[in-house]
Amino acid sequence: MSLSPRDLKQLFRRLLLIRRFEEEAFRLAVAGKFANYHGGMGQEAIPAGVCYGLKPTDNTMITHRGLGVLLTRGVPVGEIFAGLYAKASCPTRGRHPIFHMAAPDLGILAGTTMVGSVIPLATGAALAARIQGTSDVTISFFGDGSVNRGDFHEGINLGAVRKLPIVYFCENNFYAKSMPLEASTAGGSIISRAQGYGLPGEVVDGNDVVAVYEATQRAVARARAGEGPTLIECLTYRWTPHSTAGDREFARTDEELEAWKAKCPILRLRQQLIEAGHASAEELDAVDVEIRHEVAAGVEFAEAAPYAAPEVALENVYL
Amino acid sequence: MPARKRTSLALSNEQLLQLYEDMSMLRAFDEKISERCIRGEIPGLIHLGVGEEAVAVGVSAALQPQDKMVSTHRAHSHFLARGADPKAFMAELYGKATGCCGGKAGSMHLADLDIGFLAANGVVGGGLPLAVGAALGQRILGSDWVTLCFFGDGANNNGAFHESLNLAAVWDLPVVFLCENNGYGISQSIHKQQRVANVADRAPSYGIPAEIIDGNDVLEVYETVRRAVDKARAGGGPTLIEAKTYRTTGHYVGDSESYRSEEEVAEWQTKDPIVKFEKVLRRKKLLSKALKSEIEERITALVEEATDFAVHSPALDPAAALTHVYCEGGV
Amino acid sequence: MARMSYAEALNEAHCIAMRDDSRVFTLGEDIGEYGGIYRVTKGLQAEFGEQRVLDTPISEIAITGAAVGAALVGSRPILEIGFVDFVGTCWDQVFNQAAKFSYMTDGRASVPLVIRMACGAGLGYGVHHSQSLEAWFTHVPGLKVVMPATPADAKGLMLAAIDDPNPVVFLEHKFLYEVKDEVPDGRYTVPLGKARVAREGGDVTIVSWSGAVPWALKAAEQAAAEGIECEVLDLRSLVPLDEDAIVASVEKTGRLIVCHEACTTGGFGAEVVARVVARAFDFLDSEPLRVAAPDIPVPNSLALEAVYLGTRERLLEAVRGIVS
Amino acid sequence: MQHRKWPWKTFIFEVERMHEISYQQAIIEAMVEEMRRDEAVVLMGEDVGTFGGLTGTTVGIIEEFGDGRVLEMPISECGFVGASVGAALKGVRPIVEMGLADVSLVAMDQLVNSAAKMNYFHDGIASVSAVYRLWSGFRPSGGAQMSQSNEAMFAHVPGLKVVMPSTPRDVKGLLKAAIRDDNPVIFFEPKGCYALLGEVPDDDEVIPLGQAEVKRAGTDVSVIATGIMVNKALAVAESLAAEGIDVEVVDPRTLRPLDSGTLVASVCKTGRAVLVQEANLFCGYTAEIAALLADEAFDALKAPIKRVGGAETPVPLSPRMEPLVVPGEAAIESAIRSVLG
Repeated sequence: MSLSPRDLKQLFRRLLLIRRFEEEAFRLAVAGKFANYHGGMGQEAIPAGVCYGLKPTDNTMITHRGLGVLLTRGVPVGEIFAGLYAKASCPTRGRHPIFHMAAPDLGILAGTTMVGSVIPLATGAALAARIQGTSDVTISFFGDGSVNRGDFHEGINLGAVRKLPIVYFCENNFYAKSMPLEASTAGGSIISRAQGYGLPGEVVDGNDVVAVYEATQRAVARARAGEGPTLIECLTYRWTPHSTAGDREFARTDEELEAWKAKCPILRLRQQLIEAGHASAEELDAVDVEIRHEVAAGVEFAEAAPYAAPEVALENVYL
Repeated sequence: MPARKRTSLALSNEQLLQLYEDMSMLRAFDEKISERCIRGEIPGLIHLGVGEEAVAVGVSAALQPQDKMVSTHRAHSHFLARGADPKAFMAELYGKATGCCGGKAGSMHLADLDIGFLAANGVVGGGLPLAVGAALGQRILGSDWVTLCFFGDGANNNGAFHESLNLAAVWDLPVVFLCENNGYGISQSIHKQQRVANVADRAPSYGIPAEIIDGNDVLEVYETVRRAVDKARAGGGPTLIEAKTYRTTGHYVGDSESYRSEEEVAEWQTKDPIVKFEKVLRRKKLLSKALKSEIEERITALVEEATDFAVHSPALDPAAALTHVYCEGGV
Repeated sequence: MARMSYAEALNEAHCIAMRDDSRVFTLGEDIGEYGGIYRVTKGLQAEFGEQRVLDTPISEIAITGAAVGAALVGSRPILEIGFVDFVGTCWDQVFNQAAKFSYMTDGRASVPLVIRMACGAGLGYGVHHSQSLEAWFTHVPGLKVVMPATPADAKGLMLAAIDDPNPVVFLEHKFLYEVKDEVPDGRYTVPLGKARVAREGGDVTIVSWSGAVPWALKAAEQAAAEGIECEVLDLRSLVPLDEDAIVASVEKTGRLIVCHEACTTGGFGAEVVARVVARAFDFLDSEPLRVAAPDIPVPNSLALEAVYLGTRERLLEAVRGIVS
Repeated sequence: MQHRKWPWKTFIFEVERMHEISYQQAIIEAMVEEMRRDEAVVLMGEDVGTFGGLTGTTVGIIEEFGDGRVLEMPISECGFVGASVGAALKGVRPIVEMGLADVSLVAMDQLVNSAAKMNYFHDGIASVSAVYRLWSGFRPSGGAQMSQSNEAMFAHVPGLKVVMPSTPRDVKGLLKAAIRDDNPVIFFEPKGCYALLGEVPDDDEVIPLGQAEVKRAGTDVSVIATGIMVNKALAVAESLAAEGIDVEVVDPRTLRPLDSGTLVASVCKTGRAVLVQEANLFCGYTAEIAALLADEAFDALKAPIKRVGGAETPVPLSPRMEPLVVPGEAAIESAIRSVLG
């Protein structure tokens, strides 16, 4: 389970891919290239760390801020940009937001936008694994904004009472749009709610990709062994506003943002790799150059891609 | 029997006897209703509270006239214990115009705003958000009532439970959540519906203090609820109280009860709240045989009078069905 | 009179109501300092404080039920649920609780509550932020449904809705929030159940509401250039429905087109057509038409969303067709 | 299922072997047969195990298929409807017993924003093959929160199919079709129909969705009715036949997708239409049928389209109020007479 130098370099590459993608997506959204973008910059360690080591048959269900999961599980960056541009050459063909995309062969389940409604859906995928007797595990991603929804309560209780093979992953970035955690979440702690369902819970530094990876592997092993779900709360912070649709930043302070930027997951892993002698600065910079080209190529692909023909809107309402 | 003002925690002998009489009255009504329901005189789906009388009476004794109460589909005992007019109550079950809701509501939608009984509910968990709203209304309107919210163990896995406790706690609202844990949601025992043993185990998730009490001990119910209500009125925020109790009759009149054993029912019948409290009163030399039979006569008369009133109330004018869909007033 | 946007007119209505009556308060997600998704509650928290302008957690069941409970005990809440698409999460509290208290207590209890939601497509917000679901609410006895199309009506109808002792579903079209127009000063109310003739005409009656009213007016202008005079009716409120105004207009023109943004099948347009056919059958010179969205979820990309919103273009064709 | 004993050889013509059962038994037969036929089919809901479900419609199923395929759920409709959609995405074919149609609205978001739109999201790759069974409509003294028929709301949602069978044969055939359909189907079982008896074929009859049926042919007026109202319309048709009024009764059976062709053809033949539903009229499902007929059969109409439905009120408890709130045969008869002029 422990990570070799090769694994750490692979993780570094994936963190960087997500970061450069997020930077570019945010820039394009602010430039008005597409309607609205919920940036995940600063939270890269979670998609990278959680999905590293998952089998393709394991399922993930994401929310509006989880494009990093799509990238790290193998969806080409060009297709994701095409999705943001709502172009034809991507799995959603411009019919619905790219974070709703589905790729059964990659284990990517289409979710819903309703904050928290994804949790019963993911629980259902885990229920299917139990019914069909497979050893697949499901990861349900959601934010701190959804922990007060009825769906959170009912979904996790159902997973717990039937000991389903699922890991409930809360990305706690302390703000649901404008609501700070303590103003919305009674008891002041998300993880303390795990005991209400009889589940083990763990708080993890969401900016330490190795810690995220190890916590996930423990929970996935528990789930695969039939011991039921785990609730993992990752403490992290988003560096960009809630979304680019004119959300004014007032609740969050610059000092708070700078403090979290100092804990950047990429800089942290970079130092670890260099200090342990697994890689040189030049080598890592070369990876960065490679990644930038890959992302730029993705944007070009999306810019050039055609819009879907209008009739596409009428297709597949029913099968 | 209007709700009386309670000051000190300790109860006078007269108040203790009143608790006993109230519980006996609730039992008598439920038995009469069951009989008339089986005879087909009372229409609809009826959920009785036989065995859970101590919770209703203990709670009502701890409330003040201005306080509010929200109930569930098993509302008869809460409604009567809170001080509803028995005649209007029975007439409502009979679907008569003289019913407290004009014959339109029936067993699961009883309501009487004059005694602060806001609503029963046909939807599991449907009442929890309403109670939070009533407590919120108290703060907005600057008054001093506390809201008492009944719910069953079946509701504690429902989204409404989670959202309501979270909201009440994060806003520090004057509401007391009273769970009547009778161990079953229709046929499924609580252990098949959740992994934690007690409803109260979930209170820490919301930073709400919780207590587990014997729902069949009317004094324990009264004292615990009284403390929680006084704390809420003083701005101390919500409390969750889990009263372990048991319904010794079916989920509804006509329930096959195939989901539980006779032994289990018999065992709980030995913990009958009325019999238990009778022993307490006997030890205190408060309840002589004569007084007991006097109480029983009074209750029988009350039940008969209420039932006769309902039976002989004039038939309902069907046209009333088309009234009050909307309130008058407004532009 | 003052020139202001639809959102500002709604904001002003809130201020007037909350200043006049201490029982009025508002709650919703991100409505405090953030001012609400469309800034309708901007500045209210600064003036009325956190106890009357409440930011809530994301728990639609609890906040809707709380609004109903608060209304039951005598306060007058205005609840903002960001998008009508979210109402499914708290549908029981609207459908089974709020709408039925007056009836179930035989008039002894009332729920003076306004539930505000943004509806409508056109901004590329996709499947879960662009729907129009008024036909759900209009089917529920006990609810009133209001959908203003202009800033002046928005203010007047909001003040009327707040005064109303019944639960009122107040649907605001996203595209209209920035529309500016003249709005009378001070307190005034527009009565619920009174339609507005937005444009006189003798050849064709176009019934519409909310975001579809501008489409109808534009189509009427284009048709006028071709010698066809359309009468455009803005219903303003769907329940209570100003049936007499519709029938009177159809009796004059003999032709009816109902235009709405929501999907055609099961849309509110069906009820309008059904009532006109029942009451004004003999006046109809040709079959009544419904011009509305195809039966699809709202696609995300603006290019495809144009198919969902194709009603705009097809309306003029329908007018030409019904006249020939 | 006992077979009929024919006194003489049956080689003369192929006899459709039939047996008489109730609407409710037909539902049980459909579910059991489909669970035997396809491993992927499971049954989910509250109390669906040994208790046999709210209405006794799942009695005996867990005994045959075990708790691996009969899944008892806690009282959390959002939770298990969402879970049924998630499981369906992975190939499970859940039959979800929602119980009361009124209470199923607690899960409205999962039904409308998850189940209905997953096909659209997945663009044909994955589908939600789930059936949501709702016990709907009036029952004596059901009261305001247990007697509603809310098919109109679901019929407005692209991506959902909506079915409301009126006879034992239809409910079995249509439930089998719904279980085999790859789309989410909202399956209304009117309480009033549960006790109806009727002939049901022994063989594996599947009635395709989207097909209306003319229950009684006629020439003077077309009565289009749904659910329990079909029975009442047929009774009125019989009584009017004596007066020489020839009433055609058409049952859409599937509300979405609607078989508008059959309906329009009938009204074009008779020129008169009466539409009957159990729910309250305003914005009810018959408004959609009326608007459709006004558009596509306008020239054939000899009289305004008349609609019959429930009163614009919540359903009151008291039995005495029923005649005013619940549409009955008298209302259908007067509607027929009014369109006949």
